[in-house]
Amino acid sequence: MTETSMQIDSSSQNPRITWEGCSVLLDINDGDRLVFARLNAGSTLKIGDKKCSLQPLIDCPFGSMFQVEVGQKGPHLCRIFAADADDQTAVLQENEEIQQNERKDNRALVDDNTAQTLSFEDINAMKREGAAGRQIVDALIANSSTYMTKTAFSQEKYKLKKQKKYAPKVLLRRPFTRSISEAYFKKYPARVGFLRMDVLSLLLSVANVSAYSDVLVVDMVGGILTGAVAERLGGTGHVCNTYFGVTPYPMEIVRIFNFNNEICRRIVRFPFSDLSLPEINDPGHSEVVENTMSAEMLSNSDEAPAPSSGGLPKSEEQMIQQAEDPVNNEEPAPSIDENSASSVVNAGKSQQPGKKATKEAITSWKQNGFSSLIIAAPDLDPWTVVQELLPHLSYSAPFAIYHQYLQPLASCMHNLQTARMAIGLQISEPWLREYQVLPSRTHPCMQMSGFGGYILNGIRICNNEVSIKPSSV
Amino acid sequence: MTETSMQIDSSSQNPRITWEGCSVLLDINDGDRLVFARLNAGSTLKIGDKKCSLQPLIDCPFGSMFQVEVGQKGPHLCRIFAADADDQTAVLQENEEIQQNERKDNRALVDDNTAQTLSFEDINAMKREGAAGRQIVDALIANSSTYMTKTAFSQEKYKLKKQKKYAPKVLLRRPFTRSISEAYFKKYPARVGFLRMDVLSLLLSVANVSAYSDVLVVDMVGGILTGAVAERLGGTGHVCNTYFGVTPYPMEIVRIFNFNNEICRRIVRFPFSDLSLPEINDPGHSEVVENTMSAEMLSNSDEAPAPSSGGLPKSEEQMIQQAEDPVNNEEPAPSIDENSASSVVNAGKSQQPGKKATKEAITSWKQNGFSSLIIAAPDLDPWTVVQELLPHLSYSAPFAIYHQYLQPLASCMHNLQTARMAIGLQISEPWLREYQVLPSRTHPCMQMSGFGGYILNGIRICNNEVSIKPSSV
Amino acid sequence: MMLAIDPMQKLSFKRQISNGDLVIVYERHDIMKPVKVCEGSELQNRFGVFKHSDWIGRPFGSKVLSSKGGFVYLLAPTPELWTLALSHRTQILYIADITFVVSYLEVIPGCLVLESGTGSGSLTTSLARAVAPTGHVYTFDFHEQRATQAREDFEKTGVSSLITVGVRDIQGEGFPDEFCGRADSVFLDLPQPWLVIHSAGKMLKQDGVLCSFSPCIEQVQRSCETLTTSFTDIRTFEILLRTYEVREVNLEHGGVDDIGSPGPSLPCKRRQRSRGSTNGVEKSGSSVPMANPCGESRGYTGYLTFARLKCV
Amino acid sequence: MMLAIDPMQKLSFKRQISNGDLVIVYERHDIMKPVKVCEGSELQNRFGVFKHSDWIGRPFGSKVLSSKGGFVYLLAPTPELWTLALSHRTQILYIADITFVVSYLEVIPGCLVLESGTGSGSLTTSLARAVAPTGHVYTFDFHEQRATQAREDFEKTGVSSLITVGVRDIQGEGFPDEFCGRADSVFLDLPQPWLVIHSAGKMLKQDGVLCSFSPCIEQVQRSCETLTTSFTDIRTFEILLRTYEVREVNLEHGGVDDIGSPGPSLPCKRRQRSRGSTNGVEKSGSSVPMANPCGESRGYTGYLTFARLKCV
Repeated sequence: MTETSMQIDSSSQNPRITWEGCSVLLDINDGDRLVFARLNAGSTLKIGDKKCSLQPLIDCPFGSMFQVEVGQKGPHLCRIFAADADDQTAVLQENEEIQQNERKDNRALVDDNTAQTLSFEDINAMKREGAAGRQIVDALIANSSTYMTKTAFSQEKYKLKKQKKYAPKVLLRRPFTRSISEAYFKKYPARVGFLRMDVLSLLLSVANVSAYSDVLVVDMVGGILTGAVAERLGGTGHVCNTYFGVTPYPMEIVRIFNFNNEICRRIVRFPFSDLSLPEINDPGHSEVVENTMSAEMLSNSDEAPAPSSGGLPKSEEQMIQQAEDPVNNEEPAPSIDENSASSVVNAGKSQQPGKKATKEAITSWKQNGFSSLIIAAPDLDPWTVVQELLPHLSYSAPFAIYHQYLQPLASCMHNLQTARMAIGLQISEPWLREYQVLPSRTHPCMQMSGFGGYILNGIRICNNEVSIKPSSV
Repeated sequence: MTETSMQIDSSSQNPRITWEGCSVLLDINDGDRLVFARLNAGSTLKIGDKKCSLQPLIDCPFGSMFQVEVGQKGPHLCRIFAADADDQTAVLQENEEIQQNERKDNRALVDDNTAQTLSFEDINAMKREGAAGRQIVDALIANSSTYMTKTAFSQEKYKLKKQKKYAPKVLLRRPFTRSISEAYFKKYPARVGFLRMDVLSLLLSVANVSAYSDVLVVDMVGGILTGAVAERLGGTGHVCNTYFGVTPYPMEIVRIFNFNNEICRRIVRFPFSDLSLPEINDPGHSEVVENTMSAEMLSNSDEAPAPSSGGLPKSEEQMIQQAEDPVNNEEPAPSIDENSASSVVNAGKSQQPGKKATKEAITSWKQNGFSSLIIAAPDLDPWTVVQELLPHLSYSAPFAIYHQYLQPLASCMHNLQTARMAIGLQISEPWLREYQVLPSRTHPCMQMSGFGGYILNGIRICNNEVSIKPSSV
Repeated sequence: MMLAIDPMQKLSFKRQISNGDLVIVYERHDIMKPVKVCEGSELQNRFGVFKHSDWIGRPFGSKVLSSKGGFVYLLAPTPELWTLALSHRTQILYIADITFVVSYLEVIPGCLVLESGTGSGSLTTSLARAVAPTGHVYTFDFHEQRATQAREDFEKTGVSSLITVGVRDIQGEGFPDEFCGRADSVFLDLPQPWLVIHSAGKMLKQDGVLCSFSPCIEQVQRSCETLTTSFTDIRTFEILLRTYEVREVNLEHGGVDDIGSPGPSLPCKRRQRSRGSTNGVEKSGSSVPMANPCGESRGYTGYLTFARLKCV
Repeated sequence: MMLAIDPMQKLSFKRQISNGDLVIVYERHDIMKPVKVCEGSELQNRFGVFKHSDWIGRPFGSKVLSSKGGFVYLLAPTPELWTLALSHRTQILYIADITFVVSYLEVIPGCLVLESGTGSGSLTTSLARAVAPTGHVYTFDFHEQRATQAREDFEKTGVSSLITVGVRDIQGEGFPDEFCGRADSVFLDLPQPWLVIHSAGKMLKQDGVLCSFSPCIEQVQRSCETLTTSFTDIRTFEILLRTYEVREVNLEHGGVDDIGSPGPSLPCKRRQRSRGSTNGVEKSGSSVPMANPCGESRGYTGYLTFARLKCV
């Protein structure tokens, strides 16, 4: 049972190989574009000016690399193998050796890109004749009068630039929390409330998300939190996605994970008011009974502004539709010859995640409490939310709150301390830094995400010091 | 005129060589202890169990290294020269070469420090016979049964440890803003309001402190800000140190700089109320007139709690006394055999910095405005302070506010924006990281000051858009 | 039981401390200690003497009193609390690093993960949580005694069914052949990781991920050089956790802690301006909880280099 | 004049913009442009056409209107504004680096400072401010055209009496012998700084300080190795500036920017608890200005290595 079989429907299916209908992340030209797609016979992807079928990507191992080739059947994606891809590395390493000596003279170099004798028409002619992207790149190099005068480093840069344009590469990536979260943060950060991948990971850890847990979540970050928790639970326990008011929060990102039916079944939703209805047989925690939602609150919820004309999803159907939207939205045309990906069709054969929680389940949670609580609601005041939810958390259970601003978490922490509701309280801010490690050119990356948000975490305590004795239960 | 002659009284004196009565920073054992002292014939310093005269440090170049030797005249500080000090470096470099191979085996090493055959009594006997610290260290090494089995790296560590104990080194440092600020932040951070050296530097830069400037400062950080500004002005312009209420804020740190009379003369103090008294001939800036302090405020000031029994300085005299106090206070006995430095005598021959500003000067500043404004008042609300002071700043002049907390600066920035009092507003937080750079062992230092405070800076603008025309002046 | 591998053991309002349970005795956020509850035993600390028998039957998360009236909290163990409690015994990987490694290695339930060395077992425990209930972590250490200690710890915390501890010089011998092509992820915390990269590559499934933790940049440089042969997507990160303290601060009267400055005498009453330009100006002052970064933050832990096995 | 080397020129409520003055035309905190005021000239930008003649006689710091009613501010130049304005033309050292270098090099009025290369002249200007009014900065660049541009800039900003720009291959030839033992501080921004360290040591006075700026750690490693021969107190730093944005945030009703979530419907009225434990609980909600770090911060600029010439 060491095989990672949780994320597919048929247990005989190798999860490291794509299948028809599976969701994938396509990394085009080394992160220039990131596209989520579903692999179907009919799905296509537009790369540059070419529309390619995604069919060749089915039944390939994740991690495979493809290149656009223009053959007799028109442009198509063709798998390239590690051995072929190696030459690039070789060139790079060769570079390093002479890099040092060149530093001094590089300064005099002027690259005005005027030395190309191959015309636009020549290139088009080659394309019409069905030349492969590589061949065009080679021709461009051969016809550049300055190429040979460039430093090896500049030559490599030139080659890569032309390669990206004429022979774009597509890397087939498996959608994990890691890759989905990285892709959203890079291309569409507002959709996930600026929640960075390492911050999301920290939420899962400090909230002790583990097999068989019933994790209460407030996910106003597009479903990335719900998906990440479900991935960790692997078809055990429950992701208990609650919401205030009558409309569930959208969670379209969950559809990008290749969750099997068992995992989907364990993602449930319910309005917070369901938890708060008075319960007679509720022995262990009188606080909860005290905290039931008043009728005032319920009516208040009904008065909540209806989703605006901005097109917030009202039904499951709409949400699934929207699930593919980010693919288009997150395409800010990285280079002028790139257009947005064609929309891909949703296979839709798997069970819907996010069914409404059953009455029995809710009753059980009310009696037993949840094992963890995670709140990612960038627009809500954390204290307002946590004081409602915390009473439903089991004693000694951990909770974690994500927020974009420090001050609301500072107030929240102060209030939790003052009300003696929790211990082990800590506000933290992960600081992630990536490095460029290359011979003679090692340093931290210039661009970094200066900000990934703050986390407040702690552990709920039982304050009924003397009253709760074994005999009293 | 390129000689750095600003910091001494006699222009024939080389500022890179100490003189009788000059203030110095003594770095004992590579930063283990930092002591500010004044060099006089009678001043002494206790190192370990030995009391040494500081006399040998007079007329030596800054940067000189001294070692405690026990000769016939008893323990004394003896200057050591670069050539002698070099052997240490040599050992270290030798180390590196074998470092890599050792990594693997280092793990098995146990150092229980029990293998020393030289007894405590033996060492004392050597001391009585007047053995130099170096000789004791050599004897200890020769008598350690495990020394030869140690890795070269461990040998070096052992030697350094013994050297620090038996042959402590004293480095003579010139007190600049850099060294004073670093020393205070390291040993006595609360005294300077946790203002780190790089943050202080940034305050000076963004406030454009430059020759001939009249810089308005609120210095509630012990005088480090006043001293740093005075150092930059070099005897031109004025450091205009203002305070609320009737008692000037202490600025004992200014005494540590070796300021000459000219520089001291240009550090002046006055209560803020002096600036706010109504002035009839005050054409350019009606705002200032509007903002005069009310009688209510003045009486309020008088009611300010008198300095508590904690000994807050009431007079100049007391403050000078206190100037030497930090030397003692900042000695948290780094190692058990170290006692605090003996108090050093204040030469007191130079002009007092911080005289009261003359009426004429205040009148001129009221009419012309200050060239810069810097506020370092960690206990005050920045907005409360800046709204009083900003009207006295010339149009287009920059200001900078240091604070320990982010939220008060956020409110202050918002208010300045809303009131359209300033532009170019920015809150920033410098993040300083030190590296260990050693062959095969390069990485950021483990310990760092996680926090040096926040700065809000901006530029005052003139809002009298149309009213102020050339003709109206 | 740290992990609810038996779903019956999971936290609930009704779950009470029983004889034989492992509890984390929490004094302060930085002082806590794992204790096995044993009917007749006592715990003694600076707050007094605590009888274990007083604990039995109370819910986890309870505050319990000592003979002297001092108190502690009894918490259910989690990998994070365990790591914090452990940090007094040995050098550990930090929570932010552990967390990032588990996510970036794409460890999910059912995975087979290889680790060397075991060290304090702190990362191992978090890996076990992530592969539960069906995966497994095989961890190796050079030192017999460290392996033994780790096995005891895993037994105590109830995660031993998910972890196998081996004694092996991975740097010298590589991983055992039996794991060839079976590992989803490999984690290395070794002084010369480049010596094991070839072996790690053989163990990994296609597209599997490797992580190497190194304190010095020279180790990273050498590892990255070696990785280029059969790995792709080579990325090096550093992660730090900045923690904040929260205090109630009252600025207008110059409060906070007295740091040696005289109480200032600014007027409390803000004067009204006649100009309209001050409309919307925020009212300042009054006591507010405020956060600022803790001064004594850990400034550096190490470099994390990740790489993905190339697809053939 | 950027620096008030002539005390008569310094800012004052009475100081007005004159024909020939250099002003910084400020559009936004990240858009500004240096302009020489010239009676008959006009400035055209996206806000319209501004007549220089309208500016003359106004105080620095004034808001001025265009023909279309758009506006800009006219500011007196400072090294920081100049650096910001310059950043559109060329790669520059960042303000935090510049600031740290000037302080850590112990540059004070009267100092003689050597610099190579001149680059954009941004650091040079800050060094000039620090040595004024009696010191001098000698700066060298390999490129004739960069030196010429720098000289023009220093002329324009009025700091040229404090700075001498030389054209010289410092890396190849070292600093000119005439500065032997005369420099208080030396700054190097060169690809192979280790080639110049010996020469820099000869230029420095005893106990003088050197700084080398390098983007790659390998350059730092090599420099530090070379420095050990005749320098002491060798320390390497990195400094970054984290900047914060301030926005008015109203959380209780789920405001800020709509980021695609439906407006939540939490009750606005906080319910009162009957327990005493909630005493002292902070009231949340209502619109408050809040700061959070700008997302697009510069994550790295370079390493700064400092060293002090050993005393003989």
